[in-house]
Amino acid sequence: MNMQMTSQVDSASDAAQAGPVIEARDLNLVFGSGETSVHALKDINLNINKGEFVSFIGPSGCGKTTFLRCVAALETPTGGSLSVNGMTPEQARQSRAYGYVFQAAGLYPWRTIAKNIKLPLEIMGYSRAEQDQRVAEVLELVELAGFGGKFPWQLSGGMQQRASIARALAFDADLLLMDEPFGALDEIVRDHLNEQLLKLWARTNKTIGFVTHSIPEAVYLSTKIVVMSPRPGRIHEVIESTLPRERPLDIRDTPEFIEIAHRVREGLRAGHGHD
Amino acid sequence: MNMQMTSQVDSASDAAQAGPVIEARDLNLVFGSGETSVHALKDINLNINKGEFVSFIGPSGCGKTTFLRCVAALETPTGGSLSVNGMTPEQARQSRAYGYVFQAAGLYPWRTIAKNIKLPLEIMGYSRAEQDQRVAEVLELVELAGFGGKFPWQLSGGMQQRASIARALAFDADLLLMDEPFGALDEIVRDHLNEQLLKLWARTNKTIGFVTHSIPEAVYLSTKIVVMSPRPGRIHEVIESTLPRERPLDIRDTPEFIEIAHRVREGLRAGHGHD
Amino acid sequence: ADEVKLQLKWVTQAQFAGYYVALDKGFYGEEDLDVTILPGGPDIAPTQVIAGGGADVTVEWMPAALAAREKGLPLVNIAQPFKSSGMMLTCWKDTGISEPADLADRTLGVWFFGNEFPFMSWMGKLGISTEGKGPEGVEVLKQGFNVDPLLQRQADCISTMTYNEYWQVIDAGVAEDELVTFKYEDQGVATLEDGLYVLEENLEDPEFVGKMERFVRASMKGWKYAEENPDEAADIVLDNDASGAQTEVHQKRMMREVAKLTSGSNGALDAADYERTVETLLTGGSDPVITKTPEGAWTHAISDAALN
Amino acid sequence: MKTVVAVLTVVAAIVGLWYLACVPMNIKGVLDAAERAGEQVEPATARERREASALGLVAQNSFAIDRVWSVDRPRLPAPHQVVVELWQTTVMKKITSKRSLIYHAQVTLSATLLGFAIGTGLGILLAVGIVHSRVMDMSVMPWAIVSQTIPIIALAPMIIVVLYSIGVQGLLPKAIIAAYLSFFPVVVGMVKGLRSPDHMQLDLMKTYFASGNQVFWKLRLPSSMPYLFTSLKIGIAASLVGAIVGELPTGAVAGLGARLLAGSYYGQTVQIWSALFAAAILAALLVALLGLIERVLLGRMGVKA
Amino acid sequence: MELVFLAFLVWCAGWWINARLANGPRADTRAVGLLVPVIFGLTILLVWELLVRGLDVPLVILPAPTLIAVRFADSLSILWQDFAQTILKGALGGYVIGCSAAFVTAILVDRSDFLRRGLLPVGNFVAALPIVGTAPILVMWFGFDWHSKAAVVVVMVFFPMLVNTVAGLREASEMQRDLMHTYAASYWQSLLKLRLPAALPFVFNGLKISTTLALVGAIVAEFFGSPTVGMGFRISTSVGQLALDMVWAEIVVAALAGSLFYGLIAALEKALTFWHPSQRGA
Ligand SMILES: Nc1ncnc2c1ncn2[C@@H]1O[C@H](COP(=O)(O)OP(=O)(O)OP(=O)(O)O)[C@@H](O)[C@H]1O
Ligand SMILES: Nc1ncnc2c1ncn2[C@@H]1O[C@H](COP(=O)(O)OP(=O)(O)OP(=O)(O)O)[C@@H](O)[C@H]1O
Ligand SMILES: Cc1ncc(C[n+]2csc(CCO)c2C)c(N)n1
Ligand SMILES: [Mg+2]
Ligand SMILES: [Mg+2]
Repeated sequence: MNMQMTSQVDSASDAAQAGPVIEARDLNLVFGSGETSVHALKDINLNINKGEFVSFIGPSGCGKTTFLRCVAALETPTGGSLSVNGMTPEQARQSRAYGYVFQAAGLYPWRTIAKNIKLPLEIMGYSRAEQDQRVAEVLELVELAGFGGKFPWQLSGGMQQRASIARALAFDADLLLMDEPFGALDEIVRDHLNEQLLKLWARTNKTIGFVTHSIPEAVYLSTKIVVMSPRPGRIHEVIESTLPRERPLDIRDTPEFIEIAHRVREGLRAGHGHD
Repeated sequence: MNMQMTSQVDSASDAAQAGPVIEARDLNLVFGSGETSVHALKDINLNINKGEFVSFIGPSGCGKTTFLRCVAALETPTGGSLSVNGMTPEQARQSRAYGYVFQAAGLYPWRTIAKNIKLPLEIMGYSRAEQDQRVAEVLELVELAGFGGKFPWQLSGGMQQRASIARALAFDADLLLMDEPFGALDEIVRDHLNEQLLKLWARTNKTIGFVTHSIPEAVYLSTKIVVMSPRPGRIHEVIESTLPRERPLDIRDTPEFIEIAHRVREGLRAGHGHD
Repeated sequence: ADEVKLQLKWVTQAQFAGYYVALDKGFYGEEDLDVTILPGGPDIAPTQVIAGGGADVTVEWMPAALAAREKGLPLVNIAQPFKSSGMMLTCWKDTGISEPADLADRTLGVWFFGNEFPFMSWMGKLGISTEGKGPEGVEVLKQGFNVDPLLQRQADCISTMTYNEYWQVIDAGVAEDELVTFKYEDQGVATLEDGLYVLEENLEDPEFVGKMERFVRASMKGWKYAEENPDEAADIVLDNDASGAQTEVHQKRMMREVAKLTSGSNGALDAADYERTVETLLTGGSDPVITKTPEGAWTHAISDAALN
Repeated sequence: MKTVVAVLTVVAAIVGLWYLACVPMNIKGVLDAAERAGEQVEPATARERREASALGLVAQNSFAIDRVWSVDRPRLPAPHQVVVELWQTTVMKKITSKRSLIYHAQVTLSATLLGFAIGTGLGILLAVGIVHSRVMDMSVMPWAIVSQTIPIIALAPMIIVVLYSIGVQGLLPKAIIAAYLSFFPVVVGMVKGLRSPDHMQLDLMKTYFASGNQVFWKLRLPSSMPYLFTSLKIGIAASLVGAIVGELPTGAVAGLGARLLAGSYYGQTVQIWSALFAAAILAALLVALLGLIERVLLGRMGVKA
Repeated sequence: MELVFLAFLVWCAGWWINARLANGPRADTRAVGLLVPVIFGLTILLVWELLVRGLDVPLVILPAPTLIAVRFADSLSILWQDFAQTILKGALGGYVIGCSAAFVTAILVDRSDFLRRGLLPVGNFVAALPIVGTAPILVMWFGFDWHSKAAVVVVMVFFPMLVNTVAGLREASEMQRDLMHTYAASYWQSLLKLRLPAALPFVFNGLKISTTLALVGAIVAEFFGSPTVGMGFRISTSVGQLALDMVWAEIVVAALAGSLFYGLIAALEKALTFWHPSQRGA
């Protein structure tokens, strides 16, 4: 995907050349105060470099979502430092440096698929012609060409989720933040979307932050797996994947894959008790 | 679990000795008519014997739920024959021959856990004393002893799901139908519940029909895996598990497990395109 | 005791003092009657109540009663405690109105709900159309419950009763010489007000007739007592007012004004007054209130028996 | 707490605006009175003032401004006048006095509550019928909507007369009008509530082979409670309006409606306003009471409010 | 007495036909959906007619439907004038002013959490002011013509509309708002593209409630003073003249106009919120 970038995004990606895309130093975030306060993120140190695919995995409440939201400037850390493309997260947000994909597709039911994808483009002030062109391109990319005129509720869950990814891709952010994007889908559709996401990532060389609950999914997709543990939310372990970048689906039956999955599972188990 | 049975259920289980618990012959079900009709089940032939743990897996819309609902007499087949414990499904329903567990826990928020479990007992007219005794027993069984007085929303998702299983166990049906009971839970909680479900099955010798989207879950739990394919909904393949009945969690890293999982995945892929 | 239900035309006030006095002083009890007085109010049509059997006898104005009779509800006047009419039109003097002819091209407030008939007849007689403003017509407003339209100068004139609304205008701080009034009596278009009416069919029942004889006798005793003791009568009215809205000053003044209207009557309907009322209503311009001379709309049988 | 501060601020703002509004609203009356008292006003006659704009009059006669808040029969009474009247007709009067607003409120309240009980009962019955019978659903529901487009106040006198004619008098006629206004929100809310259990919950009951009665008592009714309370709150306010409306054609003898009417009849604006506020306060109290019952009941049922 | 018995028979027959239709195979078609309430309405009319005749109910208490129909047909021009005065001027005028004012206020209020907290309880309080008290005051302020009726309607519809719109503007989910935030969308962009569309179902709820309120408000306000035209005027005057057939003819007009008005808004809702689950289900 080789679309033209707005000048803002240009400067953002220049900055990325200089250092890591995401850099967290002693990041802390405490919700509330007093008795009922929740230490959602504690002393997080993490670098994510350009072109990496980083998965966050961990039990419910360990702060995966919170970390991603900090990066997106939807949450303000209470301590430490966090930079995105060398800027503060807030600056990065205002320069529209990232696309964010939520767990549920969250398409607007009153807009068609095409109009949903156009939404960020309208807001960012792209011209009509460019809007149409980009919509066509990303619909192609997520294999939804021909469905632009449908309403979200006329599509299956998997197709909706692909549309929501297309929406995040439509403007050229180099960073893609995805919070359990496939959580609501069944395994087979999920496999397929995983495959497509990998291809997309290979083609566009985007940096991706990806939250998931599924060990196979994390292992299959990532170059780096961040295993987190709850109460307080910490990074338990960072596992670098030894798998090649080229990954057919049945790589999942290889011993290497199983070995990494095993390590992730062990990490998860060590990090928490159940419930 | 060795509870006393009502006379109705007694006769039902007598019948079970004679033949398979569930027996489907050329079962067909078409929803609607004309242009918009959906062939949800086509020529299903299947025997499930007493004490088996049968998983149904397949892409969305392949008729897994529909089949389970036919067994439960919540749906009426349009062709072929189906018997449950040697009776028609409707008779089986009226003799309360099975417990049904839905995807979401579906506990009533205005009843405590104990009262939720009592619900079927009240409806079936058990005595107060017996109700209390059974509630205590099944709470123990699903490791929720002590939580009877809590309201559902005071419990975690996993605990809620266990309570809903307890509810289906409270009256002594020999057949348990479960439609994606763990679909909404995260992987680690799910692992744990899978383990417990297996133990429970081993102890009570119930027959279980289980719908899932997860290949590892199906392989880990089942003695028999029914792979289905959609449009029209058919049985693509029935895979008998060679795993022993005793299954620790890390059986999932054994080559035998992986081999079966691979076969299931292949079956799924062969059976359908995506979406 | 025999039960009698009396439906009033309006809320509890000195306008109906005679009945409350008769009740309070035990005049009804002396006649072995158990009388229930049902106050009226806006949107309560006494004719409709009596038609529905909710009351045995009702206080009503004759135009409304005759109109109802023509509509097929045979009401009969059995007594007429009010001799003269208290209706008038009250206008701001500074609008330049000084005689009826000046009313043309003005905005006038009128009571409806069956009380519009005298006004319509009067306008008919004057040859003034009520269809809208113009050299030959007036704009008519359906006046609400109070005298605000005049005070707020939304209307040049409004309908008032000598005993009630007129004094409310005065109480609002307006001086009498700021106003011009036209009494219907003076304009020769007076119609009979506040008579007692019953259903014709009931008069065939001797027992009912007997009851009514006693009722009229006691009521008139009440009226005459009220005329002689206006302050006491007003106090009795105040005691019976459940809304607690009436004031002593206003009711005492009202009682004195009402006494002026009732003093001329011993309770029997004066046939001449009746003829004049019918005459007025029949000649009411293009759209008269009644179209033919009514038959049997009154009887002396009861008042004669009661009062002699 | 935050809410209290916010509400107080808004109320303060409204009261401020209200005081301001009194100036143009009442200036003409004040000037008329001043003229009658022989003072020099500009323009000099009521006739001329009638055409003048209120703000212009204020500018020309600034000496009279402070009188607009103490007019006897104001077009718009000042807030403190209403408060004083409320105080004097509630706290300062014996409850049994006919001049006590509490006495009148209690008269209205009894009709309101009776009507509310009838309306709610009827509404629930209708809703149960509608949910259980397709015929009821298809034939009654559209007419229930139409019934609300009929101006009940127009019908009220006739209803009262018809009831009179069959010998029903006293509280009941008013209550019936109150019931007419309150049944509709209850029907709508209750139908929604009884239909709120999803397919899964109904199917669960089927797998238990539960009878229709059991489904109703154990599933539909409990699920409908939150909906019921929402509509009860609307219903009781409607019921109060109905009771007040019903008081007009029943001879307007007592009750807040009678107070409103009498106030209007005698041009006692302050009395109208205080009766009006008494009615709104009564409504607020009733709604708050229902809210309390809801919290306790649903809390005991375990449903988070 | 036979007529009363006949009325009972008609009732049973009507119910039986409807039961057949509603539980029959075509129950879900549009035609049956319309037919069943119509049959129900006709049954009621017939029963009414038969009872009134059978029991000799006086005309001045309750006229028979046929009489009302005759009166209706004979008085079309008066009914039309009244309709124009009360509905077209009073009700519609007040409805448009009240609803749009409430809508704009809601958008302003929504910007400030503080205002919303403060205004809504006060709004609910004001909405509880009974119309019989406000109407005379507004007639005093705004005169006898339709302006005061419109003012009554404004007062009646303002708060239901405000409360609904404010609730609707909060309807957009946290996630949808966050999405707008990640786009660094401006206030107006997120209002126009997210919160207003999401609020539409609530807005329409308010609009629908307001239709009946507007009608009833305009008619009732005329009881407290009016020119000599208008539905409320005609109703109260006709009661006084015992012309009950005219009263009912006006009520028929009110019911027709109300149902039409409601139906219009409901149709508009269907067209604009077709995407909402409540509309899709139907
Ligand atoms: N706005 C908030 N206010 C207070 N506490 C919060 C808030 N958001 C999250 N938390 C708490 O912070 C902790 C981390 O939450 P977070 O949503 O990041 O977890 P997660 O890892 O995404 O979990 P899940 O897998 O369930 O999505 C949790 O304990 C949560 O309850
Ligand atoms: N009540 C119904 N009316 C019409 N079609 C139906 C109905 N229920 C199910 N279907 C259709 O029947 C087919 C099978 O549905 P079913 O729910 O059994 O699938 P499933 O395998 O359980 O899918 P999922 O994994 O999504 O739960 C689907 O195409 C579905 O759309
Ligand atoms: C709506 C309404 N209708 C009629 C009258 C007239 N009215 C009937 S009896 C009576 C005597 C009271 O002083 C009066 C004036 C009114 N005032 N308000
Ligand atoms: Mg999360
Ligand atoms: Mg399913």
